[in-house]
Order: sequence, then C-alpha cells, then structure tokens
Amino acid sequence: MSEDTFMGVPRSKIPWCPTIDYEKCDYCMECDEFCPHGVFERREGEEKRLVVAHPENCVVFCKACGKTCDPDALAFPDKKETTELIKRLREDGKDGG
Amino acid sequence: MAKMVDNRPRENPADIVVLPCSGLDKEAGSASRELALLLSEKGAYVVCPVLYQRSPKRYEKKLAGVRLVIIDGCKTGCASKLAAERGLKIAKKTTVTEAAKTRGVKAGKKPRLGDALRNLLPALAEEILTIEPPKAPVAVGKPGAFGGPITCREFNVDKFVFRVPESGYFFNENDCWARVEGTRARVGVSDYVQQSASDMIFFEPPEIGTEVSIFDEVGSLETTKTALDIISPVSGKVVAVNREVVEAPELINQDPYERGWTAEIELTDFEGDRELLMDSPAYFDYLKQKAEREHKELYGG
Amino acid sequence: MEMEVRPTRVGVISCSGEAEPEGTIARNAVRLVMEKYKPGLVVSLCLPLYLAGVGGERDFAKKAPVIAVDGCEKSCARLATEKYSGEVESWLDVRDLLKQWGVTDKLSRSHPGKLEGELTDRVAKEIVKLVDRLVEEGKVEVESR
Amino acid sequence: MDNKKVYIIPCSGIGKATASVGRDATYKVIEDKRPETSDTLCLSLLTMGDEETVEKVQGGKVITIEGCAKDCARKNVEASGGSPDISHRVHDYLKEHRDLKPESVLDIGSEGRKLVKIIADDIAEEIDELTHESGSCDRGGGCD
Repeated sequence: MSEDTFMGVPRSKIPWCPTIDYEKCDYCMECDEFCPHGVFERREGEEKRLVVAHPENCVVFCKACGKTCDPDALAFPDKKETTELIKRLREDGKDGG
Repeated sequence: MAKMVDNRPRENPADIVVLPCSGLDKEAGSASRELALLLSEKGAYVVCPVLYQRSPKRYEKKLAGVRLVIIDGCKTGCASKLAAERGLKIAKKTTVTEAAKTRGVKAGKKPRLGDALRNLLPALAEEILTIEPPKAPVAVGKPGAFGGPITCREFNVDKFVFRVPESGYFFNENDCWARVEGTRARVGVSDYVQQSASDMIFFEPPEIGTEVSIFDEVGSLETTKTALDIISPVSGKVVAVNREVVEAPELINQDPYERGWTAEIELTDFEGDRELLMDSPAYFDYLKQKAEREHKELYGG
Repeated sequence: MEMEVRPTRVGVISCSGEAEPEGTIARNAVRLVMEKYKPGLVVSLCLPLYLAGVGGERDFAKKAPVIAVDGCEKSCARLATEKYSGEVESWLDVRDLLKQWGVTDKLSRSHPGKLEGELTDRVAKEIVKLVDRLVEEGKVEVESR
Repeated sequence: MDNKKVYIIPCSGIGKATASVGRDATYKVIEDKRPETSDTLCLSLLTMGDEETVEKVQGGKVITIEGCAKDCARKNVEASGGSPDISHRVHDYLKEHRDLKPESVLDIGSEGRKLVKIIADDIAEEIDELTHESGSCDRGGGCD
C-alpha cells in the first residue's frame, strides 16, 4: 500500500498532531466527539482515559479539536516550524531523486 | 512601579463599548469581568452580557456606531458568540486565557481571581485602549478585478459531484484556495469542503490588518454539522473580508469559488507560497483521489 | 479492449411520504440500511433533490442499480426513477408489505414508537434481501477493502 | 372547506438532520398546534402530479420548510404550479440558535427538538395570520 503523504512528504515524517496535557484534561471527550478522523481513542478503565492513538490521521495544520477544549488541554506543534520542516523534507526528497 | 511612557495613538475611551464574558466558572471569567471594570474606570462603556442577552433593546442605541471591544474569558468565546448572534461588528477582541498565556501566566480552574492574573490586567487594559482609531474602509481593488467568470471541471463520487476551477486558482492540501490578481489574493474554501462540511451557518472573518503566514488560520466556519478553520494558502496582510458571506454564509455552499470568497490578502511572498501549493489541474487530481478515499472511509466501504 | 466497469454501489430511493405513516417507515428503513446494514454499498438518494434535478442524484441513478421503496401504491419513488433515470431493479411497497404481514394497528407518522421501529427494521431487512440479490446476480461489484 | 387550510410542506430529504427537523416541525404544527387550520402533503406525490394534491396546493396557502439551501420544497412546489406564501430554511434558525444542532437524521436529539419547537411556534403564528387574512377577505373587509 502506498504511504499517505502531505504535500509530497510522507505523513509519518510530519510530527503534526495534538498533545494532551493530562494535568488539564477533564475527559469531557468533546475533542474525540468532534474529530471526524479518529485521531483520539478512549481507553476505558485506564488511567489515561483518552489518548492520541492515531496521530497520522490528524490533518496537518488543523487545530479544530483544540477549539472544543474548554480546559485548553490540547497543544499543537508550531505552524512555522512545521512548514519549514515540510519545505526541507521536500528539498531532500528532490535531492534523493 | 515605573510607568512606561506610551505615545501610541489612543482611542477616545468614550467611543469604546466593552462586551465582556461574565463567566463565574473559572479564573479567566473573573479576570474578564475585572478587565471590563478597569476599562470602565478609564471611560469605556460596559455592556452587561446577561442583561444584553435578556433585553438587547436596552443597549441598542449605546451600541450604534461605536468601537466594540469583546473580552472573552476562554476560547469558548461566549461574548464573541453573543456579539455575532446580534450581528455586532467587533473592533477588537481579547481572549484572557490566550493573552495571559503569551505573558507566561496560566489562568486557573478556580473562579477566584489570583494575583498573577490580576497584575496583568492593567497592561491588557492599556493595550485595548491603544487600538488604532477607525480607518476609512479599505479599498477592495477595482470592481470586477476578481470577477472574471470561471469554468469548472467536475468529477463524480457516487451521487456527489465535485467542482474544481479549470485554471487560475491555487490550493493547499487543506482544501483552501487562493485566486491571485496582481499583488492581492482572494481566499476561500473548495467545493469539497462545502459539501462535506454541509450547510454553512456562521463565518467568523479574520480581523482586517491581521498578518498571516501560509497555513495560519484566516477565519473560521461553522456548519450544521461541524466547525472548521480556514487555513490560509498564502502569506500577507488581510485587507478585506467578504461582508456578504458574513451576512449569508450559505453563499459558500452556493458559489464556493467566486461569491463565496472569505478574505482578501495583500501578498508578501507569493512566489514562496506557490512552491507549497497545487495549481488547479493538480488539485483536481489530488481531490479526486482524496474524495474517493474519504468517501469510502465515511461510508465504511 | 475496454473492460466493462460494473457499478460498486446500489442506489436506494424512498418516497418522501410525510403525510402517511408508511412513508415514515419507508424513509427510516432506507436510512437504516444505509447506516447499519449495508454501509458503503448502499447510497441513499434524496427524492426531493432528485425531483428538483439538483446535484448528481439523477446521473448516479442512471449508472447504478436502483431499488425504490414506496410508502403506498402510488409509488412515487419508483415512478420518479423511471421518469428521470430508467427502470428500477426492484421495488417495495410498504403498505402492501404491512398488509401481507397482517399489521392492522394504527401507526404514527410523526412519533414512531416501538411497533413502528420494529416494522421499520423488518422493512430494512427486506431491502437488504434485495441488495444481496443484486450482489449475487453480479449487478453490483463488492469492492474488497 | 379544505382549501381554507394552510399546507406545510417540508423538503423531506433523508440525507440531512436539518431535513428531519423541518419534517418534525411540520408534524408539531399540524398535529399539536394547529390541527384545524393546517395539514401537510407528500412532496413526492405533489411533484409526481397527483391531481388531488396539486389542486390543494394551487388553491391553498403554502408554507415550505427547507432542510438546506438548495430549496427543494419551494422549487418542487413551484414546479407544480403552486407558490409558497412563506418559505423557511432550518439553517436560518440555526444561525440564531447555534447551540441547537440536531444530532442525526434518525434521531435529532434534545437540541434538535428544541429547534423544532421554535420553528413550529413561528409557523403556528404565521398560519393564524394567513387564515385570518383569507377570513377577512371573505367578509369583504381589511384586504385592500
């Protein structure tokens, strides 16, 4: 199966996904209910009842779930850095043929 | 404490009306109330959000033709939403949790206002009072400058028909487009976005004057199904927003590529941006694959 | 040589039927098949859109096999399909089915309760049988994941 | 006489929860709020040219409720020679009540039901006005 790409770069090389701050998360699950891409997964009976199980499903540059988070427990990578990284990886891709 | 001399132009506080959040469930709510009171002491007029919700007529006259400052406690944005529901034009918006965060202070969960946050409020009030005075409306280029008729190519996925302009548009992989004329671009969302997100009910435009980099948010949309950010395909300064779409967001559903544009941007580095964008034919191919794949996922096929 | 491309979806179209309880059952049964029993295989067609000629519903129904599900003998869904897209593969009349099943209770169009729910499920399973038959007959190709 | 009734015709789509809201609002009006002065018709029957249904629409007052901006109910009524006196769009109501998003097509949920009530209240009032207008015309007054 061909690997998913974003702007020509393998998606797995782009570290874009939300990070949950468990100090703040109150497990309201709004983000999970909101996200149509199945990024989060609930874990009944575990200490961390919500995890970022499928970071590769997260749409690069999308922060929409963050807006549903009242306790502000979701953080995202820096957009500029991510853009720079993508640019670099694209260049590398070209060089490597 | 030493006071800084501030020579920035000041708005006459009497022209400022403040609509704050009055949240009582966490510290940011108390801070926004306190901030509103500070502004009131400096001459601004404060609208009570609870009373305004209950009887908007009371404030009708007070709100006409003034500069409206919104203070949201947190990102839930109740005060912003209230303003939007009543069709109020916002001159400036401050979100306490965000403003505090950029100053290294974390708003707490308990509603009582703590010293760290309280100490920030005078600076925030000063910042609000130095908003630039209203400018003349921004010229939106020559009429018809973006108005040339376009033709679209289309493809089907089952009963869905998706359209992509034949040429002249640039897209990012977040399905947002830019149509460039000279040094400006209009931006918007693609037909695919409007169909998969469903009927638009709300468009929150970016503030005019905002500097955006490629992939920054440049406004947001709410539909009957979901909410989404418009991810800018270009870098530059927002010089106009589509007021027609603010009034009638369904224009995005009806005509996503022309009348449904959302913002106009004075470009700063289009040559650089362009390297990261697809032209119309490339986006057509990209979208075709994506629509077929996502459709299968959505319907579990 | 050109290969014949077989359709990969079945279109199911229900009458709008808002004035009759059988219409409500027809609509909800189609929705149930699409959401629960045959997700991915069945595409529900929106009759009002189809009739208004908006969107790709008519073209889709020309290419894919269509099952019409009507609330009563007036068979609006079947007739509409025949008018704009061609013959339907199969057709169900909910009122007739209920008669066959001996259902004589008064049903609600607006507040479907337990009985209406059960009947909706039964009608959905009838639609599923028709879908399965289309697959068996090779009129629709089931894609492997 | 039946022609004194106001016919409420929802778009009746099955693809969107907003269409379900429109249909439920219709039922709320014709069954609970104004059973004497209002009724609904099958949009499909109307569009397929069923004589009895077409007559009702051409002779009576009509309110349409749209589930989306494609306005199928109004378009289909107009195609059948009718002309809606009033057209509503569910999403216009959602603009005013953004917290009342319906959940799904088969179950609009408690928020959706609140929205139904708001729409039904409006329509009930409109029906009173529409039936009052025609009533006063019959009496030959107030309708110039």
